[in-house]
Order: sequence, then C-alpha cells, then structure tokens
Amino acid sequence: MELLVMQLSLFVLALMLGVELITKVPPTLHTPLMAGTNAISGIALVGAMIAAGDPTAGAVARWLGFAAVTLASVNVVGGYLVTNRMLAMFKRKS
Amino acid sequence: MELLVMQLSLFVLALMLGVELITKVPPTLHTPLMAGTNAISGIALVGAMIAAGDPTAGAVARWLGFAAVTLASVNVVGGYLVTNRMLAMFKRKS
Amino acid sequence: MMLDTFMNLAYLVSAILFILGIKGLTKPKTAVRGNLTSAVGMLLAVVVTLWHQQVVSYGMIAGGMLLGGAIGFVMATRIQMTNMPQLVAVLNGFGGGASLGVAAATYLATIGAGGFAADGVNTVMVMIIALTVIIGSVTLTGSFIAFAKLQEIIPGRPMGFPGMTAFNAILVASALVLTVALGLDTGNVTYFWLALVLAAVLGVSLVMPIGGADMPVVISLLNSYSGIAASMAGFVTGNTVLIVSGSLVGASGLILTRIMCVAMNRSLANVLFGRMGAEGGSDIDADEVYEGKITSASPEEVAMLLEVAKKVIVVPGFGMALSQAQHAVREMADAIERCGGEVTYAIHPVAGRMPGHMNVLLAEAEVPYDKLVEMERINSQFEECDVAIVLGANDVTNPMARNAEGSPIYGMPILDVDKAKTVVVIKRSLSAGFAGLPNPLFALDNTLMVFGDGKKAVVDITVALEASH
Amino acid sequence: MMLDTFMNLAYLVSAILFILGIKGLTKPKTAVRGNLTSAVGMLLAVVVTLWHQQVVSYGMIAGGMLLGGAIGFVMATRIQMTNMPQLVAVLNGFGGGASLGVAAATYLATIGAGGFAADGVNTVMVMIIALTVIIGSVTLTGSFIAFAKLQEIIPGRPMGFPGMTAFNAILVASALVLTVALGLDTGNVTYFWLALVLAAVLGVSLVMPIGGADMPVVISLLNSYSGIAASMAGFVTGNTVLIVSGSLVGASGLILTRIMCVAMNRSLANVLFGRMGAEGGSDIDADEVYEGKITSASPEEVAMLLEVAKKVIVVPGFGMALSQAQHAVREMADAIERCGGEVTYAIHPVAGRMPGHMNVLLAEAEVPYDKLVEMERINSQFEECDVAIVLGANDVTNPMARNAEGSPIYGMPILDVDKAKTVVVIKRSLSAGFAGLPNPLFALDNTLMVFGDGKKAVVDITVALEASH
Ligand SMILES: NC(=O)c1ccc[n+]([C@@H]2O[C@H](COP(=O)([O-])OP(=O)(O)OC[C@H]3O[C@@H](n4cnc5c(N)ncnc54)[C@H](OP(=O)(O)O)[C@@H]3O)[C@@H](O)[C@H]2O)c1
Ligand SMILES: NC(=O)c1ccc[n+]([C@@H]2O[C@H](COP(=O)([O-])OP(=O)(O)OC[C@H]3O[C@@H](n4cnc5c(N)ncnc54)[C@H](OP(=O)(O)O)[C@@H]3O)[C@@H](O)[C@H]2O)c1
Repeated sequence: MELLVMQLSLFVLALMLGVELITKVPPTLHTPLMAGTNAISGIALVGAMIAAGDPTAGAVARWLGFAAVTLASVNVVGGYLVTNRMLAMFKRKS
Repeated sequence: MELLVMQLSLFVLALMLGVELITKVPPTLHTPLMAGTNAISGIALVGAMIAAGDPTAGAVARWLGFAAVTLASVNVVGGYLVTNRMLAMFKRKS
Repeated sequence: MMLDTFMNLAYLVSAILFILGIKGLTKPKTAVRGNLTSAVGMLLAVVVTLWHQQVVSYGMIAGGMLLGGAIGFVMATRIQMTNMPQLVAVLNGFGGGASLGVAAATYLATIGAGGFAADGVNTVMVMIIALTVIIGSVTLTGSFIAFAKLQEIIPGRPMGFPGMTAFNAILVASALVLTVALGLDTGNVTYFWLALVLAAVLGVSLVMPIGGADMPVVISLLNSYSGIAASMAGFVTGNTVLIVSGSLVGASGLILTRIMCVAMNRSLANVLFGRMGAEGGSDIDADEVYEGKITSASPEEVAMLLEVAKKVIVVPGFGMALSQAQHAVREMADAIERCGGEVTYAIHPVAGRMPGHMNVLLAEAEVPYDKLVEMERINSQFEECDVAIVLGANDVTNPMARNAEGSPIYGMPILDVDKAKTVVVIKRSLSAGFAGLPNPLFALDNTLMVFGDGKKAVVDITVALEASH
Repeated sequence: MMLDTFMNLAYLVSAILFILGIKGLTKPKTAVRGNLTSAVGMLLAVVVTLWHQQVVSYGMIAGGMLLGGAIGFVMATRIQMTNMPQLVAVLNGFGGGASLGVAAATYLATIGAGGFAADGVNTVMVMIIALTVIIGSVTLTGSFIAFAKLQEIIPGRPMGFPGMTAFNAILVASALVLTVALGLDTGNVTYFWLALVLAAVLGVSLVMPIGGADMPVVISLLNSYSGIAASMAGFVTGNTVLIVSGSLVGASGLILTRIMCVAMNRSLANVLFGRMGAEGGSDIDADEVYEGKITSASPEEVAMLLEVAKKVIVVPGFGMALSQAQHAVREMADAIERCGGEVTYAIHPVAGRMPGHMNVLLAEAEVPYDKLVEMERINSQFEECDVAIVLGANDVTNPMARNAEGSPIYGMPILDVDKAKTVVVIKRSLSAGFAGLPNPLFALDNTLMVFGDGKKAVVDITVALEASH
C-alpha cells in the first residue's frame, strides 16, 4: 500500500510537471507535440514486453502481450518518425 | 532498494518541477520566495516530531529531536509570518 | 536484486529523458533534439527491459516489434501532412490498446498462476487493472471512430439516437460497478471481460454523436486518455517509467484540449455532449445573408490588386489542407514579395483540424516560422493590411462570433479579417465551414470571392502576377 | 496499516499544497494566497504526524514547538525589512540544523535499538544519513557566518589564510571518506560524530573567505542546501513529503543563485573561491578618477531641477536600505508628481543585498509595483530621462562594467544611468560600493553629487520642492 501511495505521488508530480512544461509549448509545435506524446505513450511497450516474454503465463495472456507489443511498437516507431519528419520541416529554415 | 529508487524518482521529479516553477517567479517576489521556501524547508519538523516523540529512543536522540523540533518551528512560524508580512505590502496597492 | 536496482535506475533515466525531450519541444530550435532525446529515453527503456527477469522467451517480443515497427515505419513515412489528424487518432487508439493489453495480460497471467491473494492491496490493484482496461478500451474504439469520421469513412455529422446520453451514463455506471465487483471478487473473469466489452461499446457511443469539426478536441482528449492508461498500466506492473511518462502524456492531452476549448469559447462538456453541429446554423438563413451582396473576382483581378499591395496577410484554413495548397501559397507569397509587397500569415488557434495544423503545413512548404503570426498579435495589423487572402478558412473569420449573440460560435475569438482594405476569399462555393454557419464576411463590400479549388486558384493568381510583373 | 496509508495520502496532499503555494508566488496577485496555501500544507503535515505510531509522548514536541514558534514569531514581527537578508540567513541555518537533528536522531535511535542489520540497503541508508548530517552541519555553521558578516559582527572582507582552498578540499574529502567508512561499518559512532564536526568546521571555513558583497549568493546557495538536507532527511525517515518539499526548496535556491551569478556576470566558482573583493579595486586609483571632476550640489539645487523635470528615474541601491530611505523616497516621488513629473524606479537584479531587496523595501513604502521597472526594460528609457536620482546605489551603475576590461565587474550588465540628461547621486562620501571600485559615473559632466545620509538628503529635497512649488 505504501508503494501504491508512492506511485500515486509520482503520478501527481509528473502530471504537474507535464502541465508546466506543456503550457510553454508554442502553438506552432502543437501538432508535433501530439505526435511526440503519442510516441511517448508507446512506453507501454515496456510492460508489453514483460507480458509477452513470460513463458509461464497462459496463451491468452501471452497473445495479449504480443498484441500489446505490436501496437506499442507502431506508436513508438510511427510516433517518433513522424514527429521527426514534421520537426525537420521546421528546422530547415532556422 | 526499490523504495530508495522510488524516493530518488520523487526527488528528481520535484527538482525539475521546482525549476520550472521558480523560473517563473518574477524578480519582485524573489525575497518573499526565499523566505517562503525557508518556511517550507521547515517541513523537517515532521521528521523532528517523530524523533522527539518516540520514548523508546535514547536520551541523546530525543534531545536531538527536541532541538530539531525547535529549530524547524522557528523556520515554519518565522518563515510564513515574515513572508506574509512582505507579501501583504505588495498587495495593498493592487 | 542488484540487477533490479540497476534497471529501475535506468527507467528513471528514461523518464528524465522524456521530460527533457518535452522541454525541448518548447522551442522550435531545440525541438528536433528534444524528440531525439525522448527517443533515446525510449530505446534505453526497451533495451533495459530485455534483461528483466520475467523476460525469458524473445520470440513474441521480436515478432511484435518487427510487425509493429514495420507498420509504424510505413505509416510515418507515407502519411501526407494534411492527414496528420488521422494518424494521431490511430496512434492514440494503439496506445490505449497497448495499455489495455498490458493490464489484461497481467491480470490473466496472475489468474492463471493461481489468482490474487485476498488482501486489501490486491483489491485496489485489481480495481486499477479494471480501470486501465476500461480506459484503454474506450480509447481504442473511440479513436477509431474519430479516425473514421476524419477520413470520412463514416459521416462527420453527429450520429445517435434519443436517450444516447442516458445510455452512455448507464454504460459508465455499469463499468464502474464491474470494477468494484471485480475488486471484491478478484477471480471473476466474467466481470473482467464484461468490463472490457462494455468499455469498447462506450468508446463508440461516446464519439459517434460528436460532429466531425469537434474531432480535434476528441482526439486530444483521447491522447490524454492513452497517457493515463499507460500510467495506470505502470501502477499495475509496478513500473515507474510507465507511471511518469503516461502522466506526462495525460497532462499534454489535457492542456491541448483546454487550449482548443478556450480558443473556441466552448466548454468541454459542450463539445462532448452539446452536438453543436446538429442544431447550429439551421435558424440562420444563408440566402438572406448573401443575396445580392456577393462580389466575385477572377484570379487575374486579384493579381492586379496584389501587384500594388504593400502589406498582404494570408489567412489559411482547413480548405488549404484539403486542397494541398501550401506549396502553391508559398510560391504566391514569393511572387508578391518580388513585386515589393510584404506577406505574413495569420494563424488562428483552431484553424484546420488540429492544433498547429496550419503551422505544420506551411512549414512543409518552407515558410519561415517567424512569418506565422498568432491571432492576438496579428489582429491589430489587419487595419493596415491592403489585401487579406482567406484561403479555405471560414469559421475562424466569421464576424458572427463577434456580434451574433445566440449563434453557436458567439464569443469565439476570431481573426479580424474584415478590417483589411480588401478581403479576397478563396473557396469552392458559398457553402458553410464546419460550424455550419453562413459567413457575413463574404457579403461585405470590401470582400471579393474567388470560387474554385484552393490550390488551383492560388496557382492561377501566381501565374497572372508573374505574367504582369 | 490503514492509518499509515491515510497518513501518506495526507502527506501527498501537503506536498501538492506546497507546490501550489510556490505556483502562487509566480504572480504578485496570487502571492499572498500562495503563501497561505503552503502554510495550510504545513499545518496538515504537522497535524497528521501527531497520529504517527512512533509519536507517543508529546512533551518534547510541544515544548520545542512552543519555544521555536515563539522565537519565530518574535523574529518575524520585529525584523526590519532592511535586515531581511540576515533573517533569511538565520532561517537557512535553522533549516539545515533541523535536518541534521532529524538524521542524527534517527541514526542514534537505531544504534540504541541494536544497530543496523548488515545488508546493502542499510549501507546506502547510513551513507545517506551521514550526507544529511554533513550538509545540514555545513548549512548550519555556514549560515551563521553569513549572518555575522551581513550584521557586521565580523568584518565583511574576505578572511582566510594561504592554502585555505586546499584545507577546505581536505575537509570535503575527509567527510566523504567518513561517509563511506560509516556505510561499511554502520555502528561506528565515532565516525558519525567526526563527520558532523568536520562539516561544522567546513561550513565556517567555506564562508569566511567570501566577501560580504557576495553573501547573497552564499545565502541563496545555503538555502538550496537546507532544502537538499531536508529532502535527504526524507530519504532517511522514509517520508515523501520531506523529499518532495526539500527538493523544491533545493531547486529554488539553485535557481536564485544562478540568477544572481548571471546578473553579476560571474561564475559560481568565482564567487565561492575568487575572493574578488580582496583583489579587486586596488589597482585602480580612485583619486585619478575623481580629481577635479566632481560637481557637488545642495538638495535645494536638486529640487530646482526636479521641479521642471518631465521624466525622473530613481535608481535605488544598498544605501537606500542602510539609510531606511524608502518612505522618504516615496514622499519625494509624490512631490515630484505634484509638480507634473513622472517617476519610475529602475531595479537592477542585484541592487541591495538579496534578490528582490529593493522591491520589498519600496513595496513597504507603498510604491505600486508597476512603477518598478526591470533593468532590461528601463535601460532604453534613460536617454529620455531628465533626472536620474541614484540613491545609495553604486556598483550597479558603474560604467567600468561596460568598458574597463580586466576590472572585476567587467561584463556585469548595469543600469545605463549615465545616459540621463542629469544624474543626481546621493551618498555620504566618494567611498566605494561593495565591489571596492571607484565609479567614473560620479566624475561625469552631467553628474551632480549630493553628499549626505540618503534619507536626510531625500527629505531635504522634498522639503525644498514643496516650498518652491
Ligand atoms: N484546429 C483545431 O484544432 C480545431 C479543433 C476543434 C474544432 N475545429 C473547428 O474547425 C473549424 C476550423 O475553421 P477553418 O476556418 O479553418 O475551416 P472551416 O470553417 O471548416 O472552413 C473550411 C472551408 O474550406 C473550404 N474548402 C474546402 N475544400 C476546399 C478546397 N479544395 N479549396 C478551397 N476551399 C476549400 C470550405 O468551403 P467550400 O466547401 O465552399 O470550398 C470551407 O468553408 C472551426 O469551426 C473550428 O472550431 C478546429
Ligand atoms: N542584490 C543581490 O542579490 C546581490 C547579490 C550578490 C552581490 N550583490 C552585490 O551588491 C552590490 C549592490 O550594488 P548597489 O549599487 O546596490 O550597492 P553598492 O554598490 O554596495 O553601493 C552602496 C552605496 O550606498 C552608499 N551608502 C551607504 N550607506 C548610505 C547611507 N546611509 N546613505 C546614502 N548612501 C549610503 C555607499 O556609499 P557611501 O559609503 O559613500 O555612502 C555605497 O557606495 C553589487 O556589488 C552586487 O554585485 C548583490
């Protein structure tokens, strides 16, 4: 339970930090921001790898893990690439 | 050890959040900010209370606890009061 | 033990890298590096996880990563900039789906290994699992409806049936009841699957009644959900990097949602349940607004105006995205500048279909970003502007927002295009924008309408300008 | 168990309140409320701790709180605004001392109860305890030296002996060695006390060689240390609210330190080890700068100038604080405004002896804060300024910072007072400011010196102005 409260504290602090940071992002970068955060939410990949890589779990659980790995990988690869593509366009002229 | 890493994570997040927030404080309020954070660092009072209130601890430990309670209380009471006094001066004319 | 500590420290480092990455996104100059920083954080997290004690067989991991990575690669390199909202919608859905998968797999694996011991912590834990699954599931199906609406696979107009809000309320309540029930009876797999399915239905029925114009808000909200789902999956698996980074994404989605709502002067509740598009314009008669007051012009006439104009402001809108006119616009601007005029771009916060949509398109066409001026700063400049070119923008220039109390966009801050000496509006017809309202701007004395596809019209103007110059 | 969870949640709420409190301090309007919010957070944390299972006897707690609270109350209500730097120094010291006390008590109590079990976590834990004690101890004694220098109980000039830096380095190294040794031999109380004492000596010997003018930077750095000590005490006692709030304070001190260093164009290392004051001005001859070039004026002559001035800028410095002239300045400004002039105040980031020092003093005198203009914004206005009144400011107006390469303040951004049509400098003599440098500003053709105590001179000017008007 103590651990849960700690996790909750981390969640809350990260949320407040996120709010402070995001409010500083200029409108020009809002679309890349959305795509970039999409990529970050692909961090679920880490959890998915653990689920898919555990041979002691049942088949349904592992296939769910596989599905999660696949979806999260789309997010990670797709998200970072497309964000980079957009940002590169901004950079060309600076 | 897992707990320690969690605590470290909290520390780091709070530090980053602090940096974001403090850079937004205008120079006008820097003196009250210093006094106000003095008050906040009086939060050691919480740890001090636990040290001073534990009758199973030895005499030296408890007297150290007492000293800590005293010092931290000066910070808390003095810090908040003087900050409030300063800020009240700013408020009068707004 | 040692390994665990090392791994957790590495996760902390990735979380810090994500934060620094987002910090990089606060300035155009540091944005590319920010995105790379964040990607390095992800790489670190993934690599470290390979050493996790539970990760024993790599087949499914490699398979999923190859498959998903390939799909992601193709999507990211093939997508047109104008279709970015759709891509974001899809990625949101996948993010929600991944968290759903993680939570569900964790639950089922524990059940398979003998179930949860009966104690308070596990009650809370299983309830968090259920909530993760519910949020993930709503995000998954909701995002695909949003995608389908944007892609016009299903109609953009609000769709639903009487009592839909009550229906949704019942779904939400049932999902919450199932969450509590599962917490109290942790082994009841039926409750679990039921909650998952109900949430999937809920995702559909929440988004269906929202009009296409409001999809950006929905997407942003779902972006936030996908973050929160990842964060909760972190609670479930005891993984701090998931908690922290999910939470950052959650905050980002929330802030963008708020920014859009403020820019449209509407509450989030109004966006989600107001069905503005459905009721909106119907009571205002377009014919009455336009009849006999429309002056149309040819590209050549516009070119003559531009040849002598000192100060030109381009006001891009969703029509520029649809007609892919961004490169043509850039060329027109170059031509105007060769004639001695100065060109800037007025960017309304909700022009297009997602925040920053116009900025990305114009950046693609290599317009320097200091020429893109935000609404608050440019509004005072329209008075000194010789020609304002409204290219496929409609709602964000509609003066009804200023003075037509009771109109659905009343109170939304708009670009004061009507203050310009001459206004040139390029669009295909007199039909309405996404708010479904007629636009009195088109009927003003100083407004010239150029009817036609955006890109074609702009190219024609440029050609005429170059010929005469 | 239930109680513990409840308590930890309450601590989380206090941490959030502290954060919101600091957020409130980002705007003058919300600052009072912010401070209250933070105080409520503290109250909550304290009240909740009374229920802590280890808190059984309340005698010492009540005694310490009454004693400390009374001292704090008296200090906070009696202190003059001009002495704020001293108060902050003392509070920093107490903060460090409290954390030291907490860590030491925790260590000794565990030793008393049979010592630390031998395992890796406890090695780390005891090392953290030692570090807390060291940082707390340095903060405690260092702050009191800083206090004594500011209060002029001991001379402000740098004091030390050859090889002092090496001596300090040895102290730091020994303290670190003791930390590791204690971690490996957790029960060795001698190591513990030795580390504490070494750190106390270190606090003294680190601050003694720093000049009085640099005390604000030192105070701010010690502020940061006191926060970090509190945060580490939180690691030691497993208390998240200590970790989070200590960390916030640590960040605050660091940022303020950086702001001051940037404003003085010096590195932190230079402040801590450079002994600028000791070597500085000696090679520049004050007589040469001033000889035959000083024009002095009477308060009556200044009043005549002010009567017809349109735009007056007051440049306050440490001398205003020393002579307590803030109220008199406000009255002079009122008098000037009655004559039709406009008065603003130019605030240099390091005017006075702590960041925001001038702002607080002028706020005390009820000068509206929108009249206080920061350096970057006001510097362009000096050219249109009829009279600039430099009241007890010196270094922050010294043009040597602009052009005397090699001078110790070279490169520090200054107020461009010399650009004003007439400059009136009010101070008691031609003696130097804290940097120990002569100021060529005083020798300019357009500069008039009014010699005398700041407050008295200002009052005289006001009287003369009112009489003639
Ligand atoms: N950006 C966001 O984040 C966001 C978020 C939420 C809501 N929204 C909503 O989206 C709307 C955005 O306003 P907006 O002014 O950008 O767009 P709009 O009001 O939707 O109008 C777009 C106009 O473009 C014209 N158009 C379509 N295709 C064209 C083509 N091929 N060539 C030339 N013109 C074409 C259409 O007129 P024709 O059919 O006559 O050509 C239409 O009137 C607002 O209502 C806003 O509230 C945006
Ligand atoms: N504010 C901060 O945060 C901070 C931080 C670090 C360092 N510092 C340092 O502190 C200095 C601040 O500059 P400053 O221009 O404000 O002050 P200053 O350079 O220290 O000069 C103060 C002047 O006030 C005069 N003065 C003293 N008592 C007076 C009285 N009763 N009436 C009238 N004048 C009186 C003194 O001249 P007489 O003796 O001739 O009267 C002295 O020249 C800078 O060197 C800065 O780097 C400040």
